Amino acid sequence: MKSQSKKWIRWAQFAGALTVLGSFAVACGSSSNTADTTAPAETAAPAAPAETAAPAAEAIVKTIAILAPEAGNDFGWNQQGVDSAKAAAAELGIEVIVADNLGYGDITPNLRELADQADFIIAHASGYNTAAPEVGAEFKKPVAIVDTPDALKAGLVADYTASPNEGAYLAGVLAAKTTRSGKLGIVVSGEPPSWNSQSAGFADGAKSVDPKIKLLYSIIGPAAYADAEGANRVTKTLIAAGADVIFGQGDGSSFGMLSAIEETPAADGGKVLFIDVIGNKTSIDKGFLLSSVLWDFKSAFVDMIKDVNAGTYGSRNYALNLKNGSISLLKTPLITDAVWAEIEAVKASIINGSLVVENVMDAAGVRSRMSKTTEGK
Amino acid sequence: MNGLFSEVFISSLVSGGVIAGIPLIYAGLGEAISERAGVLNVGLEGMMLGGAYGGFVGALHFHSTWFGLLSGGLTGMIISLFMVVLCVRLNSNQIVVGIAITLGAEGVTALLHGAIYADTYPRVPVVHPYAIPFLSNIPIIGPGFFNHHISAYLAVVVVFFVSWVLKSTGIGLSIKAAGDQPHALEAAGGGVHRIRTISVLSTGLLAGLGGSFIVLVGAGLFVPFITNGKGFLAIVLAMLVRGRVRWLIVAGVLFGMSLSLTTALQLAGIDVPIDLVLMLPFVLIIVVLFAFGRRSYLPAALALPYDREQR
Amino acid sequence: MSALHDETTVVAAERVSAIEGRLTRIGRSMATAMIPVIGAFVIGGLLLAVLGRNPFSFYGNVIHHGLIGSLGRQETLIRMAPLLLIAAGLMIAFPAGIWNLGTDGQYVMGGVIVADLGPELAPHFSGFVLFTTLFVVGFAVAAIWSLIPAILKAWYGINEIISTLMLTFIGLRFSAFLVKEYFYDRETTVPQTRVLAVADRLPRMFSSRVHIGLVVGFVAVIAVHFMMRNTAFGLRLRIVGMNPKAAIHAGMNMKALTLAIFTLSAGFAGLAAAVNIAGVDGVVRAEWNPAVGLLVVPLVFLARFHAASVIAFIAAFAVFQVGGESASRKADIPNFMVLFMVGLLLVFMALGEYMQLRSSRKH
Amino acid sequence: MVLANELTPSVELIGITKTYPGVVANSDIHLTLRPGEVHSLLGENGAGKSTLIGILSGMVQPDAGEIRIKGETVRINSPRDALERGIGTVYQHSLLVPTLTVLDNLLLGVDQGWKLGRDAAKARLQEVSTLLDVEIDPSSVVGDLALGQRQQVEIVRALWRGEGVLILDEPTSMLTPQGAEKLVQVVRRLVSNGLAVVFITHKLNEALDLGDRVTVLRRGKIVGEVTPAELQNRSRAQITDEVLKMIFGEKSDASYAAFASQVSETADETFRVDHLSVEGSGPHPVLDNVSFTLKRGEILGIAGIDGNGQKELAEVLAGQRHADSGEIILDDQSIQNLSIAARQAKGIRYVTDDRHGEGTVGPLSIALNIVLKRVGEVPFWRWSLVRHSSIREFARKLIHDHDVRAPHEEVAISTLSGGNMQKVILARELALEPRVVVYNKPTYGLDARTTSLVLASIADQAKAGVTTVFISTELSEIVSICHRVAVMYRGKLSEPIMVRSGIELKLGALMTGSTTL
Repeated sequence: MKSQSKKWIRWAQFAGALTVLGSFAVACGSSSNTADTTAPAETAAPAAPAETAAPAAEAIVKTIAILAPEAGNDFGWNQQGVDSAKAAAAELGIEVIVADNLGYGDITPNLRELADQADFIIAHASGYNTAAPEVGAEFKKPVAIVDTPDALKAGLVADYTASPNEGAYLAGVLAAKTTRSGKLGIVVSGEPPSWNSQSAGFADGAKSVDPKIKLLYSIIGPAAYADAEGANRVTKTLIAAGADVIFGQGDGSSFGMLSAIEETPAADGGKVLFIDVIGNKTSIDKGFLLSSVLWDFKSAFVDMIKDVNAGTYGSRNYALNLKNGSISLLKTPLITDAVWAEIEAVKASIINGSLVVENVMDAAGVRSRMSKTTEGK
Repeated sequence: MNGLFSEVFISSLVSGGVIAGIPLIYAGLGEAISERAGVLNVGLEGMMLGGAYGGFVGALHFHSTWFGLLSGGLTGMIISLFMVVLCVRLNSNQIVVGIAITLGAEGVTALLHGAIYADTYPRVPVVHPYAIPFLSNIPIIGPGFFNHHISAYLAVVVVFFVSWVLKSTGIGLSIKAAGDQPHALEAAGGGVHRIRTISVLSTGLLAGLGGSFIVLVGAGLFVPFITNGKGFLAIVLAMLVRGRVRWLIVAGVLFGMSLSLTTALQLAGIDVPIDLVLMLPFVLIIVVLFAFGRRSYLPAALALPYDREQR
Repeated sequence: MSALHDETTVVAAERVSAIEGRLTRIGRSMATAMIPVIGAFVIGGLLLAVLGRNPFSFYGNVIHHGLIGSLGRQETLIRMAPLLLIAAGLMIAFPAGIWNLGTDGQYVMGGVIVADLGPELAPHFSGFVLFTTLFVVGFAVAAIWSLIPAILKAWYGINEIISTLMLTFIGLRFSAFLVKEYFYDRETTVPQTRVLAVADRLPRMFSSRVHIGLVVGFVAVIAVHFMMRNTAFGLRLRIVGMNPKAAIHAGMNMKALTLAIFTLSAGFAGLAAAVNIAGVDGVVRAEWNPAVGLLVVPLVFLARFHAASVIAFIAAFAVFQVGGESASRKADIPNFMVLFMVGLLLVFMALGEYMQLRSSRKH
Repeated sequence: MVLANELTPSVELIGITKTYPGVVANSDIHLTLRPGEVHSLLGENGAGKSTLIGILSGMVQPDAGEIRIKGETVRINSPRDALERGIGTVYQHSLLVPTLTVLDNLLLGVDQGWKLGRDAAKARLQEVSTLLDVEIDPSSVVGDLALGQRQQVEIVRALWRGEGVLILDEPTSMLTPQGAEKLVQVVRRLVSNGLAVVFITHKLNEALDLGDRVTVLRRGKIVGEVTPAELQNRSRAQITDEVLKMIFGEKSDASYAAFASQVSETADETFRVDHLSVEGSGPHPVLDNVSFTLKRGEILGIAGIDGNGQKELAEVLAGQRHADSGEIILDDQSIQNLSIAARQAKGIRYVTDDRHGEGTVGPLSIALNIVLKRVGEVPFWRWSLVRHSSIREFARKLIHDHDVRAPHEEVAISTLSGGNMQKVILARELALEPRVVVYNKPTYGLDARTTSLVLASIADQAKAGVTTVFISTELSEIVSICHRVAVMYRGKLSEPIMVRSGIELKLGALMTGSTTL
């Protein structure tokens, strides 16, 4: 008896919830968007060969979309991506849709919605490099992905990869010339390839100035990406170990590094200085920001859109490097003109090819460059 | 000890471990109280995060670490009111409400931070450590353990205080009775709802303090999701010590130390994949659990709502 | 005798009033289902209004994209598949009194092995054989992973809340280790497994993008519901959950049952991962943690382990997630709004459950 | 006594009514408790005694009516109110916190301040336990105490601050005859100090022996009263007869029949227990070399104060507890290594004393509780699928056979009264060919009529050839149905002796260890 009526309530709840949700939806969403009915079934089939999938010639990009895993105002990877996309769109006079904070989970719902709305998709996270081309193929929309140069596909997929190792090399030179203690700290929140590349570049740059320089390298901890507290702790530990310049790579956690540096004097009682990556934290700096390896995606994005319009997209990848100016070192008042001039010289030799900076992507390669605390002084 | 393993470096490792452990001690203590009173507080993470944000705002506004701790504690307490109303008074499912609190707090703090502070990322006032005379002069471990902001020592004091309350006071007896045999408490003239309310509010307060400690002493600023699962860790630690709250000090500091150990191992160049190193703190807990935590005791009425007329 | 007589009259009267009250009951249960939703929408709407956004267009967009528009609705259905499977597992563990809070770890462990195995097997097998193998492997790996807390619980009495939470942390790290050290597709720069080609993914249904994993999810939830209520095994599990001492008294093998509960519950989480990888992702990256399990926990509780309610709640939740992200973007506010709204909804649903209990007590 | 009547009543209940969904628990109750008087409340289970106590002690709020304490109208909103007004209660079911010590349990709720006055409390405990003539270690944890000892603590607690009214809800059910006698003395002393004592029982003799006044409840209503004058002036037999009529209505059949019959000299020995031992963490073993042999159809009574190893013995026999040494033999075969389920299949049945804790699964229906130990077995399950019709049919038959009072077989068992719940358990254990049945306190908490029914059914089974181990703390029951009886004391079982009349005092001495076994 009793259980019977309970069953009723359960199923009625189910039906009720659906009906009311439905009617609510009809009421609110009567301005139905016809675009929703696109995405024909045959696109569900595996990606067609590239040559047939090329978009029609008249496809001119009117709207672009950028998908970023974290907040678009993080003074780092996400902000640089979003700002660059906006700048590129402004330059070309087109629309931009920004989708940030998307995380690293199942990205396909957002990808499909944006693929439906925009003519060109920038999937601004290495974690999106599998899903984005798949959805792009489904919707016959060109997508841009990162850190996956081999995925090139005519009309559909191209990659933009930075060579931040060159910029980091300059940062290493700067750090080595700035340090008083001869010890540099590198704090990272994880070991993705682009950060490995910067860590190694930084190490090589520093050693080019002083081969005996000590490099202290540490990953923050188990919950690293937003772990500002852990970043603060590890940074202080490295300062205690003697580092007076910290090269920090981490999203939310990089703010923890900055605050540790502001709070903690170096072993000699002087300031510890911070070298950031990707973004520009000048506006929130309190006089500790020595520099930053800036990444600017704008020219890459502009080139991509132009190639899409020209029908040549997918025939080449897009590079961020010192040469085209999309990787640069931030000049702050803490850098003396003399040191800056030396750095400019190194930069010139990298650009003209006389100095080649090795690009190391794997963790083992990074670790082999670092000093061990157990080594003698 | 040659090379970079200098005394300063080691005491910094120790000190970092202590600072990482203190929030777990605060929050774990809170959880221990509410579990003792029969309320499984899965919303601890949300209360810590709320406390972290409240502490951040308070410290910025009043330019004072102490006001920050105060407002952080209060924020935690206010969030715990949800638990009080829904779980203690209205007998809702404690797991559901706990997870709801955590999700809600994550959403709200991230929204507010994004709207107000994301352009400036303001840093809270720098904390000034207080070196305990004599103790802080002990070589190597002295500065690591005994040179901290007073709120770190306060955690230890609070643990001893709560331990004393549970053991030697009427309210302590009532808390234990509320978790083990609430009807007996009621029959003896105590109010189960009243005691559970007090306990959950204390949990909110302590979780809030723990959260604000992360921001004020640990990180120096707030970023979204800064607690990073520490609330769940604190729940685990609280269950691990099984009501003997003084062990929380050991558990919290040991866990913090194991985090520092991961840093030390890296700097020592131990060539083990980083993921295995970072697994250490959690494996440690399982090992401790296996070694000491057998037949772990949990209050009989844990997570069960109390209804006076139903037995 | 007369007491018995009185009671039978009462029962008869109840029966009559039950038939009479059926219509009002439907109305009432619809109302109790909707009141929390409306309550949460009102509070969330206030916040939106404070932030200067139009709440009506926000909610309209949520429903429009999440439920009505064909594009979003398909995503909602796709999103439901793994959630339903995780829920199926929890529908076994929770009624049996086992607090499996480690589904996230079990999901990832199952997923990482399936992701490595899929591209390995795809050239040799296809269709039914391939997917069955992947499903079985995903299920089995997660089940084996859960043997750790199961044995700790059954033999040493170690609390499973602690052990399963810890094993989630460990599982996430361990899977990252596996990807980086063993399953790394050396052709990519980012540590991830090889990709299961789109052609080798789960077949899609009704010329839409929704893969058959959704059917697997529905079948699993309904099968578990049926098993818990209609089989001897299900009754044993419920008895263990309601009164473990009575289960011992009745001669049930507690150790075997505990192992069964853990492995089945975790197995479904592993199956969920297998379905999502074979159906959607095709790949697992190092540091991969979709963290879906913890969200399913409150839904399963609120549904009181009833298949219909579980499906309804998960559908509503998926609508909200898929529609909410889109609506946040259109309203130009951070999508943390969705997180906040989910928290609000759960709070109000807990409240609604209380109201429902109280009204059923009155009547 | 005459003087007492002229004083202001300690408590007056006027028109108290309380209804639960479908049940009127108390209807228009008028009751006056006078200082210096023991007021016995009699009634069957379910007559409304517990609700009335609940109302007096503040656990339950009445729907209508008025409570006056010392002439002043009050509301008792919580147990705290009751205690502050001097109403102390010893509940039938233990309401102590098992994880706390005796002393902390006594302090619970009393001492709301910061520092607990443990030393003063120890002194007070000494006082009260001297008064009661019991020995209680203040530092022992309540969970480690036997049920009987726990009840002693509860009595101490009720006296602790029971300045005005003391409510005793079936306080003697777990005491030895000597202990019960002591309680009577204590109660006498208390009333002579001006307390009003409410004594709830379903044992007619106790009510008449101890009470100065007797009130009888039936179906939530007061159906009669025996005044002190009547008690003094009329014959016991007359009063007994009248009160029985009040309790049960017109027909009264509550007296114990002489159940025991002779066991045939030629019956085979079917069940043997050899040197069973279980080590314990305490000073002496839980079971110490327990041996006995039973013939087919024989009933062995095992007497003893709670906590002397009876429960453990029952659990070892049922297979729920592991024995460190010894052997259990059924029909010349050892069943020592068989699982619980396998023993059940061989006809070993265990009627637990813990009806709520392990005997039943509260939220499940009566029908499912009846097949609780047969989950998955044909014909109730086929291909592992439940066959509700078959379970229901079986349940209906047993419910009918055992006279279980329930609306139907699908209601949750937790809604049944203790007596009906016990009948369900008996029905379950005695169905389908029992060979050896172990009963642990099967009549605990049951009213006289149900007790009598249960005992009759145990005796009937034995006549039909079921070998029975009957564990009880009620000597009168043991004497009425057992063939032989042995006493357990500190894990040791005495040599079984034949039951004969007048054996109670000797058993009582054995139970307290004051005579050697």
